[in-house]
Amino acid sequence: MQNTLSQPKPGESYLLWLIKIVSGVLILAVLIIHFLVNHLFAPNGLLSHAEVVAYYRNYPIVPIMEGFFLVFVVAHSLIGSRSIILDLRPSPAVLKVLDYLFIAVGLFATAYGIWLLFAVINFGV
Amino acid sequence: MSKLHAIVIGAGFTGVAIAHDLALRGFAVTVVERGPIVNGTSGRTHGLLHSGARYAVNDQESAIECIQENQILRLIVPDAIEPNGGLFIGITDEDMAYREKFIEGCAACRIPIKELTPQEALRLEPNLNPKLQTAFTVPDGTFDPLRLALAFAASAKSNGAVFHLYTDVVDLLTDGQGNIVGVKAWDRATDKRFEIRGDIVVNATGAWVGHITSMAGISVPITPTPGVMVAYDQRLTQRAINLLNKPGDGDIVLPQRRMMVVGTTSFTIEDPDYVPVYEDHVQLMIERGSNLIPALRQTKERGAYMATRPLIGASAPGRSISRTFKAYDHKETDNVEGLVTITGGKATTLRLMAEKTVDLICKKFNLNIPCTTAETPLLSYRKFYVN
Amino acid sequence: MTEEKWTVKFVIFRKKGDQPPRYDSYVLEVDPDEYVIDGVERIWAFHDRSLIFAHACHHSTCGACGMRVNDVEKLTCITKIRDVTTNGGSLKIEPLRNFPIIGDLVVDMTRMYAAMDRVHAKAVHPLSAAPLEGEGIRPPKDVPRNNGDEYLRLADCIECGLCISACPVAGTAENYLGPAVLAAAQLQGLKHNPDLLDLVDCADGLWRCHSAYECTAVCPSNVDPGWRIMDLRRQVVGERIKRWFVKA
Amino acid sequence: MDTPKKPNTRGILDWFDPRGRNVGGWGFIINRLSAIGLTVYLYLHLYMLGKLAQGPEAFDAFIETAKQPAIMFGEMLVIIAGLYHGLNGLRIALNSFGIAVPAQRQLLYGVVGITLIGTVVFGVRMLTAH
Repeated sequence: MQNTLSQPKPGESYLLWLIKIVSGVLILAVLIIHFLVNHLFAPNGLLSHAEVVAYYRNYPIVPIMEGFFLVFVVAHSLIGSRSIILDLRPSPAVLKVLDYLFIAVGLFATAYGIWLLFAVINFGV
Repeated sequence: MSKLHAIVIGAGFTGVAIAHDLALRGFAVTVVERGPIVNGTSGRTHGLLHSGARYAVNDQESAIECIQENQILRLIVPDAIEPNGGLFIGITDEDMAYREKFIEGCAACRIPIKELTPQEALRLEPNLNPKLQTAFTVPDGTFDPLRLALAFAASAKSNGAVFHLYTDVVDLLTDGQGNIVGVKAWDRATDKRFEIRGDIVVNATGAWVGHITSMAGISVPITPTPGVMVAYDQRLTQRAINLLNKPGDGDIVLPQRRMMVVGTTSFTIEDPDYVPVYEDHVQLMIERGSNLIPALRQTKERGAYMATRPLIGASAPGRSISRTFKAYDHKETDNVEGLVTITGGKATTLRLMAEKTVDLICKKFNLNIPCTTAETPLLSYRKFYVN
Repeated sequence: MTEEKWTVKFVIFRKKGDQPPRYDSYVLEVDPDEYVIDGVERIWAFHDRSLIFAHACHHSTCGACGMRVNDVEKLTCITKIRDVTTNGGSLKIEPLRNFPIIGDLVVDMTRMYAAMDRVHAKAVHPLSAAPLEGEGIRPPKDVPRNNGDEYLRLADCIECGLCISACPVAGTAENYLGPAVLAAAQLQGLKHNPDLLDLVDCADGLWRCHSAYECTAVCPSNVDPGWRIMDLRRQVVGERIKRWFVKA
Repeated sequence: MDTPKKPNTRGILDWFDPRGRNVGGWGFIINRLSAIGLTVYLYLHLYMLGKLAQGPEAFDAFIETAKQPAIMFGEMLVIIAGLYHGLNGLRIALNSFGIAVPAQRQLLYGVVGITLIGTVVFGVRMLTAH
């Protein structure tokens, strides 16, 4: 316990928080569209590999939407996880390591997801 | 020469003010208090910063002290005070019969008052009893008891005073000839016992002074005199409202934060350690309070509490500094060196009580150090905790 | 109040120095319309003089007597026994959480006072800054000023610490300013106090709040810290976005 | 007075202990639990979708295993968590811009209500689809 508080320390600001809120709202919007579209275009569900591939190829808007969805979800999950970790009062050094880890996970997940989208669209070509 | 060490027993209003004054005048100060700051009578005061008008007819010495201290406290501790003034309102013909004496008394005590017509008074305070016949403005105020005391304690602490809270004085230390050289203390937070030695012990325990002096075989004629106060959950006026009559039960209603507080009654007891809140007293408060402010009846009770005034018996021995409060040098009264007792008085005059007590102590040590508490603004109450 | 008498078991948290904590039970006969602090004070007066607890004004103006009563933060001087237990029931009394324990029911709230100081929270407000709407009094604008001066009144926040004890995050985020402090910052407004912006827009400030609204649920003094924190967020985001376009 | 330095806290347990908590506190507890659950699910999901790149055999075999009751129960949990977290997020977002804070409790009841309705709808669909 400190008698005098430390100076306001950076680490989380309105910007991260705003991104979290905005990405959250966008996820919700995309999810709603996703369910509507899924229901309209693929009424029987996407339960086989062939169906998924056909769906992605026939409606190019779908993989584009999925790509954005991925970015929003990854950003939201990482900022959210970071916020939970900040509640645990990590030391600045630990936070720094975690920040690099979060950035790495985010970049990797995004790259992997986009690669996967292309892999599905181009499957068997 | 090393500093003289004063041990102050009690961190009520008198104790903290004395600690502040002693520390300003260069004493090393240790305060020993069995509870937190102002847990006894002081914390449970009504919260009226008296203009003195209440005493202007029957007790002019008190009244003069009040108006002077009122003006000082407004300046030195503004962040514990609502300085919105007060009104004395006359409702019945009996109240009106008191009017002349009130005007004369306030003039004699130099308490600035102004008479208002009932219409003017109701315009200022729309919730007053509309049957009022006259009203006088007075420079009353409301204070927060804990923050008022903490401001003194914080200032004392910044000048080196040490506070042992939750620490009982279980006995006085003597030099073998009956003179007091310190206290035996029991820290109840850690359950540790220790001794503190000092050059002078100041017994500032208010209604409890007899408990301490009895440890030295001395009795002080104190009559613990509790009174009830009841808080209601709406703020209906901005000013303290007093009944224009001689002081009686339930004749002061004052605003505090979002509340109104009505007080008080008066009866005597033996042991002030625990006084129950009597139901009939609480009923009396709403009866009397709603005479001044009828809308009080539509409010909800928020809290009810008792505080025990330390009233000094009429045949008090020893040197009296004034009628309102007394400081005893037990060397003079009981031939016991090293112990000074201060009791009586009112919250509004806490600073003055400290000044007179520390004057007495300085005189004992042949010191000629003037009191500067009236000119010294107090630190924020938070500085008691935050260094 | 009535002549009614209840038998209530007070189960009190006890801790002295470095000793391990324990719970002591005391069975008291009480009037159900008494306040919880009255019972605690009677335990000290008649049963156990070693008990320590904080209290001062006994009518909710000082904020000293906050405790956890049956797991909920209460200002014990205005909490009637009737409202928190039953005849034959029990009352578990514990110190506030998220502050260091000095002993028994007493905690050290220095952390909060320091933070209140940091945002220079006012102890006394002009009436117009802390209005009393819906309070049975006419709005201040209808009332003439007091000889030309504005009326002052003691702030709503009594710095009792209940909100910080109830906050689910304050326990792990030790440097979080806390609800009372952010509420005090909101009350002053960023417009008039731009220096508060950096203080609240940081990892120890506004963004530690996750909207559990426990602070508002336990606040005994009409502060509504939950609402104030949300409003402060709005102010901060607005101010920051404004600064994208207008250099401060 | 020897002041101990450590605050009286139980750490992470304080996040999730619902005793004595009010409506908003429950909202927070479920929000945080669903956040952690959804995060774990998200990265598991991304990993599993990798099967799509491995071809029809791998993916279809995975879909077959996903039809086990235990997995379906898990999917149901994801839907509940997603619904709750999304709707409660909307509630907090609105509140955070100063909108409808005094109605936070009612909004939470609405969030829980819609989540329950959504759960029933999806549950029925899931059971009838297979």
